[in-house]
Amino acid sequence: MVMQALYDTLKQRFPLGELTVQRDNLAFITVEAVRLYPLLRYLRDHEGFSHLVLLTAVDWLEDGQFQLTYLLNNRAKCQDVGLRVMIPRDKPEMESIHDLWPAAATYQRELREMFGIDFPGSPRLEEEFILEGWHGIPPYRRDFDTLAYARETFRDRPGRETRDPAQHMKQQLYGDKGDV
Amino acid sequence: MVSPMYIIAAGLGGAFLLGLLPNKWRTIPYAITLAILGIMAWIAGSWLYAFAVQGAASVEIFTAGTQPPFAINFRVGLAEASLALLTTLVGLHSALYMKDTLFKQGRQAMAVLLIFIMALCGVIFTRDVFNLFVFMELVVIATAGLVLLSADRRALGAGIKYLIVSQLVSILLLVGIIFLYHATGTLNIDDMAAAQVNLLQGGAMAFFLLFVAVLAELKPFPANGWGLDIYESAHPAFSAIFSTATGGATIYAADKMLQIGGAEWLPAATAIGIVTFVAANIFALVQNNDRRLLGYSSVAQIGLLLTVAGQRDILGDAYYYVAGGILLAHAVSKAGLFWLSGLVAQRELTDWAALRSQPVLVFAFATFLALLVGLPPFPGFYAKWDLAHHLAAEGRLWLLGLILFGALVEAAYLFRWFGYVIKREARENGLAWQSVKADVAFSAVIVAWLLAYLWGHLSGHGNLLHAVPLLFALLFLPLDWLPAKLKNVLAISGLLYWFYLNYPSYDPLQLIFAAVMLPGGALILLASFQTQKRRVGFYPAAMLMFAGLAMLIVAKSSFDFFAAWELLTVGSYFLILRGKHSEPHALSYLVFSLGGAFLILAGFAIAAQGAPDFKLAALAQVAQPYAPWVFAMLAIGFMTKTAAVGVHIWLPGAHAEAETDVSPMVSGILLKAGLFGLFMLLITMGKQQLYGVELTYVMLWIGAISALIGNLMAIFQEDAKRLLAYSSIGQMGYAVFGLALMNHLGWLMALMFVINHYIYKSMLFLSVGGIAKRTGTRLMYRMGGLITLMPLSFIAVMIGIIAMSGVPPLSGFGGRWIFYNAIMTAEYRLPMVIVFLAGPIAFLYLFRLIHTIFLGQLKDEMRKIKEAPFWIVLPQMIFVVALMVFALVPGLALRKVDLYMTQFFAGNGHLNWEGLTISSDFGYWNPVAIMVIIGVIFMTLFLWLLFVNRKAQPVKQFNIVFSGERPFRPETTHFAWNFFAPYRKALGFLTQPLVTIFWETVSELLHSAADILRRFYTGNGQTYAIHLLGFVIIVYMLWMGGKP
Amino acid sequence: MKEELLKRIVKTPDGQEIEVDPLLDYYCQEGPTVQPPAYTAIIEKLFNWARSESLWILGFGTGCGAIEMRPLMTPRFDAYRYGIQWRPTPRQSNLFVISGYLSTKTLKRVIRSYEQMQGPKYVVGLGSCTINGGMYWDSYNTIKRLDDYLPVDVYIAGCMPRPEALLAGFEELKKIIRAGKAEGANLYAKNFEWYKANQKSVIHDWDMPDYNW
Amino acid sequence: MMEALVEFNWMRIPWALLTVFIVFNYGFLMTALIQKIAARVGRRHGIPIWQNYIDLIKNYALRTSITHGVMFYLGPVFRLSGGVGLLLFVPTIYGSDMFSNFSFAGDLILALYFVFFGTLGMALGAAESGHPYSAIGITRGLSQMTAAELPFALAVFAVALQYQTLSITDIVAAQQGGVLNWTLFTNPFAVAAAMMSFLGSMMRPPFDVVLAPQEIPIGPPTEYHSSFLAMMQTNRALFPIAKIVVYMNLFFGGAASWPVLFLKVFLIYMVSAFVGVVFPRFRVEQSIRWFLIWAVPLGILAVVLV
Amino acid sequence: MDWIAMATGFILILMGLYGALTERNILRIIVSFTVANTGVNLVLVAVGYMHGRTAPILDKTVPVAEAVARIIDPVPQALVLTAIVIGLGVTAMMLTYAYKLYEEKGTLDVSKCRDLKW
Repeated sequence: MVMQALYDTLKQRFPLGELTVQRDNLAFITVEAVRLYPLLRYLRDHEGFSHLVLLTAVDWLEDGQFQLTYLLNNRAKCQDVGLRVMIPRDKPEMESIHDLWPAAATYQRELREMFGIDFPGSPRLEEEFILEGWHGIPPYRRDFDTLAYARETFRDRPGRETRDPAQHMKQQLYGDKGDV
Repeated sequence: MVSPMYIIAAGLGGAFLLGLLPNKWRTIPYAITLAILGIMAWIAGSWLYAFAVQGAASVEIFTAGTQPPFAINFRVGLAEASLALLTTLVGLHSALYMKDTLFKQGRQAMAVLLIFIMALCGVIFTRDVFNLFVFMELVVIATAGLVLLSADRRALGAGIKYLIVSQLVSILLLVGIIFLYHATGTLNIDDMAAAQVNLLQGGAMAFFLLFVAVLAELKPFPANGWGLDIYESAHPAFSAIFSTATGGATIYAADKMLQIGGAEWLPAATAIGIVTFVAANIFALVQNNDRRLLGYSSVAQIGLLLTVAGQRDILGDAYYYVAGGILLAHAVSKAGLFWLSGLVAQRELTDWAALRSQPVLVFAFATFLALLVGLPPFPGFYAKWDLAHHLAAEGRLWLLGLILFGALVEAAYLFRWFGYVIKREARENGLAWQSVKADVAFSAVIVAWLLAYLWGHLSGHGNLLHAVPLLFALLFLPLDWLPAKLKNVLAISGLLYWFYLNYPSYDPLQLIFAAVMLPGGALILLASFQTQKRRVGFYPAAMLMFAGLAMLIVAKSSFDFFAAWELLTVGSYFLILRGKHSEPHALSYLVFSLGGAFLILAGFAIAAQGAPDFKLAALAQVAQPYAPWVFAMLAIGFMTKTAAVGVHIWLPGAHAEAETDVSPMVSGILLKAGLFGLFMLLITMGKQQLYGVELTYVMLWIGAISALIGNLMAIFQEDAKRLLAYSSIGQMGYAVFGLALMNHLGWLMALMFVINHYIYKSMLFLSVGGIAKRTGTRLMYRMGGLITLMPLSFIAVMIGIIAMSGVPPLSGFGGRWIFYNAIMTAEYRLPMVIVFLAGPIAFLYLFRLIHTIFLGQLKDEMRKIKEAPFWIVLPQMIFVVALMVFALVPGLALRKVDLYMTQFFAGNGHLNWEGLTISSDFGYWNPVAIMVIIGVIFMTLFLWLLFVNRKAQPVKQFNIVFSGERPFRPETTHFAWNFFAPYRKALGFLTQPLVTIFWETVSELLHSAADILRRFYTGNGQTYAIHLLGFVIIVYMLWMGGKP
Repeated sequence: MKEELLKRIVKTPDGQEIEVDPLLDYYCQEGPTVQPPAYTAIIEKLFNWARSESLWILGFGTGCGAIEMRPLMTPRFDAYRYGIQWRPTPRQSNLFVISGYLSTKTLKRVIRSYEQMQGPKYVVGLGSCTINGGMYWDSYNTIKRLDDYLPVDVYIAGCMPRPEALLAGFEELKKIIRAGKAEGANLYAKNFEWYKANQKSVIHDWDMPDYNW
Repeated sequence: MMEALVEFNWMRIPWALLTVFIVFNYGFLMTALIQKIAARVGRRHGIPIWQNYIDLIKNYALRTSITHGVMFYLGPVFRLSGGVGLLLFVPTIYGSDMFSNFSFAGDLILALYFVFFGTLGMALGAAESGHPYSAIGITRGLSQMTAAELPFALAVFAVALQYQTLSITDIVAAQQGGVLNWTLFTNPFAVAAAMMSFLGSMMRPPFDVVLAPQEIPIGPPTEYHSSFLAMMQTNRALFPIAKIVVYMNLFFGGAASWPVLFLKVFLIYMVSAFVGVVFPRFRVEQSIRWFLIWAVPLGILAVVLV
Repeated sequence: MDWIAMATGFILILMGLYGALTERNILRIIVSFTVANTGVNLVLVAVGYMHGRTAPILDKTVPVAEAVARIIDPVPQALVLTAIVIGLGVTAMMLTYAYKLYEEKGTLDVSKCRDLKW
């Protein structure tokens, strides 16, 4: 109910998308990309969501979209609200929020490296973050085939067997009686 | 012999003659003017010759052929003739100088000039008060006329202010004269003096009016705004006359007035004089305009003369010597400076940097400043010496203190100005060169040196210009055109020869100091071979310093000692000033040194108690109430030179900013002068108590705290030379501490520090200087990894720091060993805590020095630099050898002096030098054995390690383990900046610059006070008139209060 | 190439312009050489015994196995009694325990640290990940076979092996050393090109000299 | 010079070597023993008692080594010369001409200042490696030393004043004739101050921020390895004992025979071991303050009361 | 009578001084000083005056022999003459200055000549 109230308050000021209430104190709101920045600022300055918990992305390959999730936390009221923004996959670019939370720059560097999402203006965006000397498509994109990449980059040791873990454990624990 | 009356007559006649000439003529009137002035000067000169050389008695000239009181009489004696000669000569030179202006203004101006000079001579000669009034009014009118010669239109305003005030003065004068006449029935000065005006009905009041009016003409503080305006705006040649001739004549008039007033009025003159002297000097601190500054200085000097005039009761025969010395020094220097100011196009003090384009002018400027400040060998020096002695003998200590304080302030602003000349950027066309003007100015230089000789001749202390070392130093002035290398050879041979010559006459103590100062200096001078070109100004300054040192060591009397002290101070000031950014530091060095020197002067003066020739040995017999004070003053003076804590703030800048080969001289050698002084002091005076506090005990604390603070400050420096400079403070602290222990071994330790500190500090300053030369920086964090590029410098530094840290087997250990033995018998134990703490702190800065420069990471831009120049490295290598030898056989240097010093401590506590072992009452020490044992162990292990690692792979600077990473750049890998950050956290509070803040506050207060108080000169003529009235009233209240 | 490793022109204090090539000027260029054993067999035997009884492990935890090393210092396992101790700097260590999965990024640091150790030096691969990639067999960023990149003396299998397994592995290593067969450093020197080729095939931004002394 | 050579008792050299040999072995065993004791406090088994020898052989057995330059060699050489020199400049066994070694070369002051020889040399050598951690370690070490040396210097001064001599032999002689004659009892303040200083000079907790393996991988010797390290290891066995011998001679009555020496050295060493296992590490400025606040006043008291 | 002259003289001096110190106009200042000078001269004469004596002119009425007893002191009168001459010179000089200042600055206000100060 609390989150609904927050949603209603916000709704009066900003055009918002759908609300998903996860828990009493955790909800996700979908917003358009252009609304995000003022909404974040409002939440930070007026609603007490002073802490950026995380900024992450999901690759909706089939929809041709990246979903960015900005998770904010209100320490005083112990509430979290996540803002979801969908951006097109073919033009992965988003407004930087490093001036609202300096820490956001680090998340943005990571997203840029792992998903290839650009945040123009964010500091040190061009620098390598986790990967060193990575060429090719960003590894967290779902169209990147990590298995193929591993096969062609690293040599397998001959003799490796692969078992289905569930079957294997059954076999280990119950032996032949496993089927009973 | 032509009657002196003809001086007056020639002036008057000449002026009339000029009036008759056609208006358009220029050359002939000018020629006539010069001729008349020449005749006047010649007459005055011939009389002076008669009085001074032939010993003629002074002559009385009676106008109208009758005796006073029925006629006016003139008197011409030695003083009058000299003043007249001064006046006329200044007039003549100024006329030459003003040729252009006089040509433009025509014959009237020349006539006024003649009248002016004539009137001044009249003021000097006349013995009649009313006649004095007449001549003074003539002076006023002529002054007002001549002020108009200036190209500066503001002079008009100055002139009208002057006239307004003069009117007031003349009213006072006339009323005073008539009542004095009424009281005494005569106008003749001598008769009035005989009549004792103070005793007569209304006489005192009448005299007061007359006296105060004459004084007002002297521009006393505060009634002197008008005079300053004239100085600022008038033609410099006129200002030269106005300052010197008018000043001289008027002070002489005041002197005559004092003869009337008698002894009762001397304190008034003294008070007015000293207030003027101090106040004018303080006000001058904040002046930026050169001529106004000279004006303030003139006012101050006349104030000083008035003070001296107030001391005629105690000066006795020396009165004319002292007053004359000060007056002539003032006159010649001020005339010279005003004349020089005409050569400088702009009026800011900094614009005088233009003088640099002509080194001769710089020499002239330096001469004038030295003359004005009263540095040896100029007359002011002798005069100040005598004056101080008389004042001290009569117990006028407050006065002495104020005079010295004023003189210090004066020296501060004058030498700040000199710093501008040497260091500031010269503007384009800053020099309005005219050879005739320069010639005139230079004639003053010649006169200055002649006077220096004359006053030396008359002094009764021996003529400083007969001292061979000083002459040798001065010899480098004319030789300055020679190439530097040649001069260097000459300088080195001079030092060595002088040492060789005097070697037999030194006692062992002197020998150690002499060896450090003379051959030691020669050794450092080897580094000077490295300079190319001519190096103008270096050698006179350096040799002046060495001359002072050479004379200091052998000085027998307090005068010789003090003269040598001043010489070495001045020489080293010029040396230090040569550094690139040393201007403020050289100034603070000079101010502190002169302050210290003045304390020494005062100390000697009090100690002498009027004795004309005071032997240093006689310090031992100074009577009781004075002895501790003398001790304190001398000790503080000497400790200013050793940069003891409290008066140390000049040292870091001065030593760090000096040139590469100058830093070792001023650090390795010059500091020892202070120690020598302390030795001399302690040998003669021993322990003294002041208010129950043992002064050597205070020194003990000062030494210990200096050692701590110096070392502590050193570890936080980023600048290598500053680090070494602070380290010198610490090392000198040790030496002072050793001396203050007042036992045999303490003194021996101080001597050990003298030798050690000379060797390693010179060596370190040279290597750091060489490195700074190659790397273009003195900031240590910008260096690093130079060991392979500059191996010889590295060896020197390494040996130097091992020695300095006191680790066996090098010579620093000897110092520590003696230190421990010395404190075993010390009476006081608490100061040791501080010294014990200071000792290990030295490790910190020494390690920092060698690490951040030579070890660690080599920087990009330093990859190709070469070893320091040969001539800088050579003395370092010699020092390394010397250090080794001294470490092995300290007895070479110390044995004799150890024996020599037994006489001061009843044979207690000396060392036993038998065999190779040196033993004291408490312990023993065998330097050779230590060296051999350590050497053997060291070499064995080293060879073993070399053998084991014979296949070791040499790697480069980034081949270090870096937690799996690699270094980014050498700059970020070199750990050097803020090296001892944790130490700052722990003990940084001890390095609060309290002393610096204190002295800065003092200086700031003086400057602010001057800046606020000078607003009192509003520039309004009527305000000035009110100042004058106020002055009259204040003097009246103070001296006439209660009397009719 | 990283910017700080590019050649650059700098101005010396006396105004010359010189070129600085950081890789050449700041790093030693020599490669590793095969180091022969001591002259006499008996001394070599003594040395091998000493080496085996004094295993100094580089304190460098690469993966989750690092956590298995800590118990070795505790009273329960007390590895010190076997002459095993941890050193914080590769210069003084002679045993490198690759404790678990090794990402290519860490591999670079591991190679550097390994090369900075002084021979003879030993490598122990800890856990399945070092053997064949383990659960990271399909990771784009984790190597599969450690011995492609470094000469490994002993593998300790498991995910994760317990401290006892480590101790057993060390005992195994000691045997190998005493037998004089732990010549990983020489192997590395001998097959230097092969190792380098392998290393460079996975480390795309090679920003160091070929051999890090 | 020549007479000195002739007079010199050449037998001193083998005796000196013997002293070094004995102390070296004792040092190796004792440090191992103390590590073992510390391990037992933590209920561990601890290292084998001969582990130090193995490590030493291992370090010499390393086949490769690198060098950063001449000073890199000199570091360990200075360090070990400092240790050996200190040992030889101090009379080891009281009353024994054999084991008074080279103490004829100088007195207490020589020993006092020779302690710094190794420190300074090591600092130079370590700094040559160009490793910032080395330099940081050295700055910490030197900073801490300035404060730690102060109470010791005061204590030495007090003791020298007490016995009116700077000769170590004489000081030991004055303490003979019963335990109560030891400086420990005749001048307890001095001994207390000196022992506090001793803690600071032993590189053990709480004063081991110099090495601080977690943040500046073991500080000065970061780059040292193989035979360089072996030499420093040797010094780590010799030097503390040499230093303790000085303490023993000054404060604990000296030793008239080797067993007594072994015992006293062990006990004195244990003081720092005891403190070390109990306390965590001080930062540099904390340890400086600690010495100035706790140890220095004791030293001053000692100096004033003597 | 002489005290009246003396008092008048001093009053004139004070008036003159007051004027000189309070007036702004240079011409008025000059006039004030002239007044003060007159006062001074009056004082001079008054000091020299003695009761019942005649002017110090040696003619038939005052024979030389009796002169000392009959005439007043001639010196102050001589002084006054000189003082007047000098006063004239100074006044002339001041007027010249006033003229030049007016030329230069276009004003006679003395408080405007303050470009030199401090």
